[in-house]
Amino acid sequence: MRRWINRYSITFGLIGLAVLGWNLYVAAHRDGLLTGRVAAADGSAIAGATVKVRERTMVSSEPRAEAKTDAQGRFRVEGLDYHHLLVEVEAQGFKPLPRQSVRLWFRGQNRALEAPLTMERAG
Amino acid sequence: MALKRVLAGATMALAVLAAGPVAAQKKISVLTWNIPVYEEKIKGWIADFKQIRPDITVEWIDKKGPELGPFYQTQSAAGTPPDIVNVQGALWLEYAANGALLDLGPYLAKEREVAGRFDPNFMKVWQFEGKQYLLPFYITKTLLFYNKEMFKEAGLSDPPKTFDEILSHAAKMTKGEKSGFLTANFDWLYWPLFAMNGVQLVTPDLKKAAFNTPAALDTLTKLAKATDSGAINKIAWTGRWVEPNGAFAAGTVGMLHIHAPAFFYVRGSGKWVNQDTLGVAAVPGGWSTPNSHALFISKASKEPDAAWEFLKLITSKKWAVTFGTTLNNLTGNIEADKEIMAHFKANDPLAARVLEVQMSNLDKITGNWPLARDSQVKEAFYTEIQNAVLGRKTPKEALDTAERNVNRVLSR
Amino acid sequence: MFQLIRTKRHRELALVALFLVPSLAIFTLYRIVPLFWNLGLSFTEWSPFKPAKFAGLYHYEEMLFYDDVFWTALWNTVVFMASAPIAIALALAVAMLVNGDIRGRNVYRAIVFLSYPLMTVAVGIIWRWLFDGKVGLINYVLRGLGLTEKGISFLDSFEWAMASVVVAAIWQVIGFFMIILLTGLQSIPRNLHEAAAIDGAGAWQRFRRVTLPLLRPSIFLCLVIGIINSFTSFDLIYVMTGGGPANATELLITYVYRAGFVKNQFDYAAALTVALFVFFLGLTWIANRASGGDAGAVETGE
Amino acid sequence: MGRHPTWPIHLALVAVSFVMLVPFYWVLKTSVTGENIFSYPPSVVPRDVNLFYYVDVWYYIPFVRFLFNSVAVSAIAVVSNVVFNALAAYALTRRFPGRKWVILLFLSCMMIPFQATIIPAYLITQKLGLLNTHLGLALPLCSTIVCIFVYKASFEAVPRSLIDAARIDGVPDWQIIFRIMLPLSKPAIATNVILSFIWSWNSFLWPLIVTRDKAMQTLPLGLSTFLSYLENTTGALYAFCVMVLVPGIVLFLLAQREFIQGLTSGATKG
Repeated sequence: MRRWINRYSITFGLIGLAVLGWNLYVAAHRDGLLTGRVAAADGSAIAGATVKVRERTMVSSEPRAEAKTDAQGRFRVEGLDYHHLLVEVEAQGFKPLPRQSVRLWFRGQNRALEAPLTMERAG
Repeated sequence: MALKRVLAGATMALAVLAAGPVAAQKKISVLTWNIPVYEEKIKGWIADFKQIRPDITVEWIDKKGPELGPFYQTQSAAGTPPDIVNVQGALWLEYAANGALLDLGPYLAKEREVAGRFDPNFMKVWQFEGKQYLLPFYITKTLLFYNKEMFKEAGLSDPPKTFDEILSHAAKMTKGEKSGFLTANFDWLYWPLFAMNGVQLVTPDLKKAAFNTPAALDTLTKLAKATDSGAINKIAWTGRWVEPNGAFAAGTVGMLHIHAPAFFYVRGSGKWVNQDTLGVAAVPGGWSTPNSHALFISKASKEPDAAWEFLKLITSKKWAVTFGTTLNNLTGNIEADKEIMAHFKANDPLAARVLEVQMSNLDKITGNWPLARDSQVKEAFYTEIQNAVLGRKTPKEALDTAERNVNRVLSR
Repeated sequence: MFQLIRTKRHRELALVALFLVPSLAIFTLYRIVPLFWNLGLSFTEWSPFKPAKFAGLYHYEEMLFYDDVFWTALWNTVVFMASAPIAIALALAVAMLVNGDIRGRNVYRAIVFLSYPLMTVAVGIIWRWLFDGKVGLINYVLRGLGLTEKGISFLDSFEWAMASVVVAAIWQVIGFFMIILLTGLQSIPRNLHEAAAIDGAGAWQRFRRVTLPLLRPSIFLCLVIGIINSFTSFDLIYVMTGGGPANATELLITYVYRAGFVKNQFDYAAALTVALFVFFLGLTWIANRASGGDAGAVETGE
Repeated sequence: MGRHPTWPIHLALVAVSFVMLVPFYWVLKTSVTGENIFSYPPSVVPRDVNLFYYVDVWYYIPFVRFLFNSVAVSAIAVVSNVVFNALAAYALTRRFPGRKWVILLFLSCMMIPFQATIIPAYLITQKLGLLNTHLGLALPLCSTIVCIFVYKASFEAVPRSLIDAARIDGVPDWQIIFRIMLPLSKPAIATNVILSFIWSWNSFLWPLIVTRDKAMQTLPLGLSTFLSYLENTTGALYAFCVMVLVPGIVLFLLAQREFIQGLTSGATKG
């Protein structure tokens, strides 16, 4: 048995384990879920804002999904099978939010945006 | 023991060896020129084509510019060229002269509607010995971009009207790291600089060189002097694509003479580029060299009719508009170009301005002589021009050598 | 008895032939047949689309009298191959340093060798940016030291382009040369050094009289690999300068590719290949003659 | 050797190591910051580090498929190199008529650069029906002339008495090679493995011409995706370089002792 434990088997064994662990994690967290909250500068929720999600490819970006925020300003989008998202928000009486880049570790990773997307009131 | 481990690894690899391509049923292949980003829409082509000809499977291959030539050459030598190929500039001339391309004349004659789709000025660009070999895919030609801020700094306002004004404007803007003028130098893109001085490359019968004239000598001497003084950035003569665009995007070059797609590269990496800082104009005299992309069908194609169907589909109004609005280009399809211009006027006025200038002076297209050995004439001519402008030969000596070499290629 | 010997002799000959077949087959298929194919092609006017037409010496005439890029490429190839001795000298210096019994010498040896298993295309990209005129690291250091005020765009200048490509090629091959020379150094018996030291030979005499002669086979192996490397540096030049600026870094090998694939002239590229082959054959014959016939590891004598 | 102070040697070696390691650091730094190549001055310390360019590379090209193709081609090339070169070298140590001509043939083949014979080589591969296959990609690299002569030198160094004894015992020739000759010339094997691995792992032009569809491409060809002029893909380009360099370096660090020890335990004697 000792003969088989050497640098090669240890290294490739560890790599194999890491890959296995990673795939398990991926399988468990891959519904393409994106959730977050849209708020005004003073923190109050903005209901009915339209949140547009685009997929950023190597050279261009394609519109992929849209959602409206609920009464508490929260939105939820599903089925996003992409690894680099661009999020835009438009709401009545507010300046449109410039594109925010959301980077994921793998396609379809579930992501809850911690910081609320704050929008300034239109002038 | 090292040997045993290596042997074990290899036998495993050999076992899993992919078998040669299995003989698929009827198939056509499409080779495109460096548009990997367009993959989604190309899948749309294939899906639409499935409805028309469900019996044909379509293989899509995309190659970068420098790799497409070699790939097509080797595939043709092996007798399996791709059926439909998208080429740029004058690369097709050699293939047409050697009889590798299918004459689209009969197909166009049969279907007037398809023939009527395209802008005749551009269709002319792809005729050789009276036969129509290609259809336009997307059209570009050269024009002049200029940095309005550098113009203001040098006390200039509107773009140059004559050749001398190009050089005087450039001289005014040259100091320190900044230089005044840059041009692309591949595929005859620099030729308008000579055309505006009345220089002809070859005699109308394409048999003899006709450029060794006092006008050409004067132009070349002025270009050499301007390059020596730094007014023309040396990259104009040694760079290819990334270098000139990179320098202009860095905001250190006053004017850039190149074809329209450069606009999207420059805007991509040039933070300073917006509607009031980037000027777009035609070159003095409105001269321009086309560097358009077009599509041909290989004569050795086993499914010419299916290939023609696919070609019609790609150049249809629906797909032409999609292409134009996605990759920001005009397509030579008259109806589609109207819609694309409208789209850009609404969403991207600066891009609309670029495309507008590109559609002007269609009667002043130059730099695209139907020469059977275009790439050899190009090499023979440009190598000497480069020597002259970089001060390695006197302009007279360069023009004489160029004339000798060009005549040798033409007389072959 | 005679019958037995003859069949045994025949059996051995058959075996020898059998052992040679795989290698010979590969070289015939991928080197010899293509060379003769090119030789034939260089006398015709050919394109992949139509049958060839006899053209006599047209291509050779064009190459020798009309095409000065050919002579530039030939000169550049000689200059590039001259970099092999420089690489060997540097590698020998590092090998001598590493050969001393100092702590951590295995670490140093690994670091220097790390550059060899790299993909030439990746090395080309790294060095293309290090040499960049505006943002490259080398210019950043030069400006820091105040040597230049405006960055030198190495890969665009006629003087520096070839030197930059040579530096990148040396950087990649120095690790492997060091290993070969290290094996040569360590195979020199200790007592030879002691004997020379006792005779009062200083470090330099010991190097010249003991180390260098015994290292000749390793040095010759490095030279051969250096020459072959000037073929494989096609990728390095293709990525770094593309033969530019204005053919300043065009080697014969990159010019053959450009003539064949960029200028669509396979017949002219074939003539260039023949010229390339004759040039290298002559070079090896001279090298063989110069090193007294026993060309180190590559012996031809009985 | 202890008498001489060792610090000058260390100083020189640290300088050499610095020159060798700076490019690696530079690539690694750029692959995590994706600095725009037009930004100046180049920052030595990486700013806003993120590993997402590696994610981009993973999805922009089928990295695992390319890695598998490269490994398969290199494996075939290395194994056939070791076997074919040993057989040919052994044959060259035997006496037979025309031996000198075969050696001259091999030497002259060394002078024909493979890149210069692409079209005929491609046509031959096509006639063999090996286009777009791993074997087709590896075949031209399956034997290397330099390695044949490296083997020949080390085979000739094996004491003749050993071979004669084996032959008297009736040991067949091919067993002599693999049982006696090869185990005694480990350095030749190590050199052969390194050279054939690196030349097959690095080959760029041949796969470019022979592979037709993306699924058969090798790692170097993946690079051209990132040399696109449409967008500034510097971060992804350097992340790709790192991902391409790592397998070669890991392999070398793991097998370093075998490589070096193999090479030093019996040099390539003249």
